[in-house]
Amino acid sequence: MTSDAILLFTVIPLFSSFVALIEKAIPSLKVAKPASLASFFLSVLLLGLYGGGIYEGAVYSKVVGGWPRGIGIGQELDGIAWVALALVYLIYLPVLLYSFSEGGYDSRYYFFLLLLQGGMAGIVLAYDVFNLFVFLEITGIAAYVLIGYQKKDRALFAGFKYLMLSSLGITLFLIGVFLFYRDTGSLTYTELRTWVQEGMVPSKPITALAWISTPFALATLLAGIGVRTAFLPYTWLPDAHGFAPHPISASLSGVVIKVSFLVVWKLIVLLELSGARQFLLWMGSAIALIGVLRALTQTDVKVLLAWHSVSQMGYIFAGFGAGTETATVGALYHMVSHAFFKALLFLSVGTVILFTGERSLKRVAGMRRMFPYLTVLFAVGALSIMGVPPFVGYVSKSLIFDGLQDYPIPYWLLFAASVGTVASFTKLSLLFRGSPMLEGKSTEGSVRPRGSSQKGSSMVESTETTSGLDTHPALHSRPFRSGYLGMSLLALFCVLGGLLGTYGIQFFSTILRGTSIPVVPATLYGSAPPNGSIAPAFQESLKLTNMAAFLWLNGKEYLKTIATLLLGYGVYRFIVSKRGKELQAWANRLRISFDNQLGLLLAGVLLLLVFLTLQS
Amino acid sequence: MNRVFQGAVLLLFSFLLLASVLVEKEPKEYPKTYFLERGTHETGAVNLVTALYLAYRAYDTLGETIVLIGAVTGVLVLVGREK
Amino acid sequence: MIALLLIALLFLVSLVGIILSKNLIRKVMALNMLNSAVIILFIFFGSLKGTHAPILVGDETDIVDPVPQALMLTAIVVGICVTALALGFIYKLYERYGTTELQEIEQQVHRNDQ
Amino acid sequence: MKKTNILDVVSRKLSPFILLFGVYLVTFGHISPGGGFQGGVALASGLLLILLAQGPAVLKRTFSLEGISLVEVFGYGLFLLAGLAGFLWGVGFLSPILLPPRTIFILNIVIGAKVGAGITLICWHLFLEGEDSE
Repeated sequence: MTSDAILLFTVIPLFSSFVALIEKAIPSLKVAKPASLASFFLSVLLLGLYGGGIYEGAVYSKVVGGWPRGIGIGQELDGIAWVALALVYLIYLPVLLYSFSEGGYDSRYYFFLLLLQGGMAGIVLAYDVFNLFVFLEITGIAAYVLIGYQKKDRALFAGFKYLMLSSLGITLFLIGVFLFYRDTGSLTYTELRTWVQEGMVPSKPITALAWISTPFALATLLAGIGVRTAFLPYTWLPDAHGFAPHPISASLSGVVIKVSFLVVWKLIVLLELSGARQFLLWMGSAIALIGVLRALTQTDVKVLLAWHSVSQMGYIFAGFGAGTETATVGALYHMVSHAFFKALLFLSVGTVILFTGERSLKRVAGMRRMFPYLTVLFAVGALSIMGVPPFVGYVSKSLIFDGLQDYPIPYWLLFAASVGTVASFTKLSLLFRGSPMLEGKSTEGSVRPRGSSQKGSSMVESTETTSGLDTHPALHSRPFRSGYLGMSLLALFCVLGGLLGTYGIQFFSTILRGTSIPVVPATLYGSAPPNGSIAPAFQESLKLTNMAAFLWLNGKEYLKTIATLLLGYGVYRFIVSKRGKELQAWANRLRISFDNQLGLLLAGVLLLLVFLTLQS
Repeated sequence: MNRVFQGAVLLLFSFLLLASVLVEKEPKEYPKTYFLERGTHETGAVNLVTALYLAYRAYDTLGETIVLIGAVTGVLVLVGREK
Repeated sequence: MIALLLIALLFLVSLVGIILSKNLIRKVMALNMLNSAVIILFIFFGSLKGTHAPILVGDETDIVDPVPQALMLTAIVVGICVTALALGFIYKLYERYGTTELQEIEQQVHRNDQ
Repeated sequence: MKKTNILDVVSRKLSPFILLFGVYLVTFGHISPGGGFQGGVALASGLLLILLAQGPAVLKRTFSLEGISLVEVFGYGLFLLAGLAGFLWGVGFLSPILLPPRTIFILNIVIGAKVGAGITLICWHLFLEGEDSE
């Protein structure tokens, strides 16, 4: 497969977004929805075409426009980029199907959704620092607008805070690009690699502070992307993902934060920044626990899920930070599994909110009789996030825990986070298993919405106002077929990802060995294209001798899972008790003001700078 | 307490930022020699900056037009009146 | 040397404006200033490398480095778009909360959550 | 704000020349200083001068809101097609297929029209928003 076509990954969604815009300009042409579907199928076809080569460890690199390497913009598709693109499209389809059935979205929504996909594809393929800046901005613009799309006041405020934090981060990224360009005159990653190797070790006795510029540039570069992947100030994520429209919070939590982390991953492996790895290890395990503790105190179901996104990302950072093979494969695997079950959870809980108009656990519970199929979908997602064996969460979490054995403190922090996850999901499951209640009053024997109801029912936009159950307009007058189809797809991925765990591990480990590290030193113009060279971190083949035994016959893992479940249930009992409620009320008063979040961003950059300087 | 934290972080960050940014480094030989020799020949543009952002780095400009149209539609969505 | 001082001043003012100012509009303006400061920095260091504009009219070869100027065109438009969106958000927040002061909006949001 | 006829006279006489200068910047972008972006912004400033000085009614007579958003949408489409054309010719995405000076010239005009339309639309919508809420 030639490397000319890798640009199509970005161009297909962008071209379909142009087609969607035509519908905005000429409303009579209903082309937006077919265009977004066509973009999915074309991209998956392209993904398949490249799949074979990627599996053998081939790396496809190309300069846009056919110019020499150091002059034009380089693009590159390697193993990690392929996995990221696959993840983007596996989550894009359910989100798209859900948006079709939720209704109330016009062609501009599909324009921004396609912009989001194109931007993410561009981020992953970029091999040029400034091009990465442009595509980070495209994904950003699409995300800010989509968060505030339904113009609900909390979503607007969350979108604004995310916009400000992310733009400040991206401007810092631009400062990093400046420092890099000033020293080397080039913008490609290969040049970045040689520059870092010279810059990090202050060889010649230069003036006191001159050596700070390279670590500072790296800190700002990583910070710019770090804001987008929520490891610097993670504080914007709960509001942004909690109050965004349901398909958007699924898409943001599922994919957007992961794709930007894959770029951080690629840069850290490319530049061998062991300091940044340590930072991620410690920041990751701390975030995992903080995320869960904050989630336990939430009553708004979607904000609770958003805090869990923060904590699950902590697992991924810790797994990658540890750097051992099983932890790294576990981190990549957890990225995929978290995308599946978090998107499923957001969509299933979102459907309940859509139909009942209620978001708080205090006002809605026991929906299992009203939404039987939804309860099954939610159960699959909840069991996966809790790491219960047959599901995908168990596979990736056990890999991460196995890789973290020789890091005791992060190990136990993550274990505590798992216990907290179990507790808070037992609490969240009250939404389905508790005694039926809607908006405060109990509703025995309520009307059951039919999944696929009669044709021609009015597509009523469900409003946030609360009204009696039976008179609730939106409740049972909406066909929701494609939404349920999308969610069932995600549930299927969760189950298959778990059962076929051994093949998944084998697949990801071969993919990771194909990561492109240009071992050949690059001159400015004629640098050799990075062939299928092997990442130094995975020189020898992965030594997971018998993966099946490790996964399914591993007594220690089962013991650990049972212990987590029991402890989790204990914590749940405490949370639901009277003292637990006082604690929740007190904890909810802890709020980080927006100015402090901006301060946290700069403090995060400084912390990253300290880790980077300690490394050399 | 908040202001003290923000002020301290701000001060330290600005100090490091200015220390690393405002260092007077001797300018090395940059790709401009390439553009000098072959810029006009390959793209036909005398104005090298236009040659750069429309031929050599046209992908950035494509990305930038997407940002612009995204922002315009975004402002339309957020602020525009429903017709 | 004076140029470096002025750029440093621009950086300081914009960073202080972003974090310490209370009004949302002032924060957005400060973010725009920070963006402009980085752009000016880029072009200033590009101009150290030559004297003439990068337009090859005569047989002039001592030209300024054209790459930063091409990059900064994109960065300027990105800055405009982000500011336009931020002002759109602020307009909607003003319409809903009646103020652009950050503290008041956060208090109203906190009260609504109870 | 009180409308003085100085404003009317100046804006009516000045804006055509600003538009002309913008067109010059766009079309001669690859020869003289200027180019798509600067030309587009000059075009936008010409239009906005009329919008602010005379009000949207006058501007609507010559440039309709829908027309400008059509220009922008198809400007974006044209740029994508220019890129795809390179790909279809087998030369690779966004690589020039015509003789050297032509591709830059066409791309310049597309960018100029698009940036001009884009910035006018942003300011026009923000202006209209103020107009309605008074």
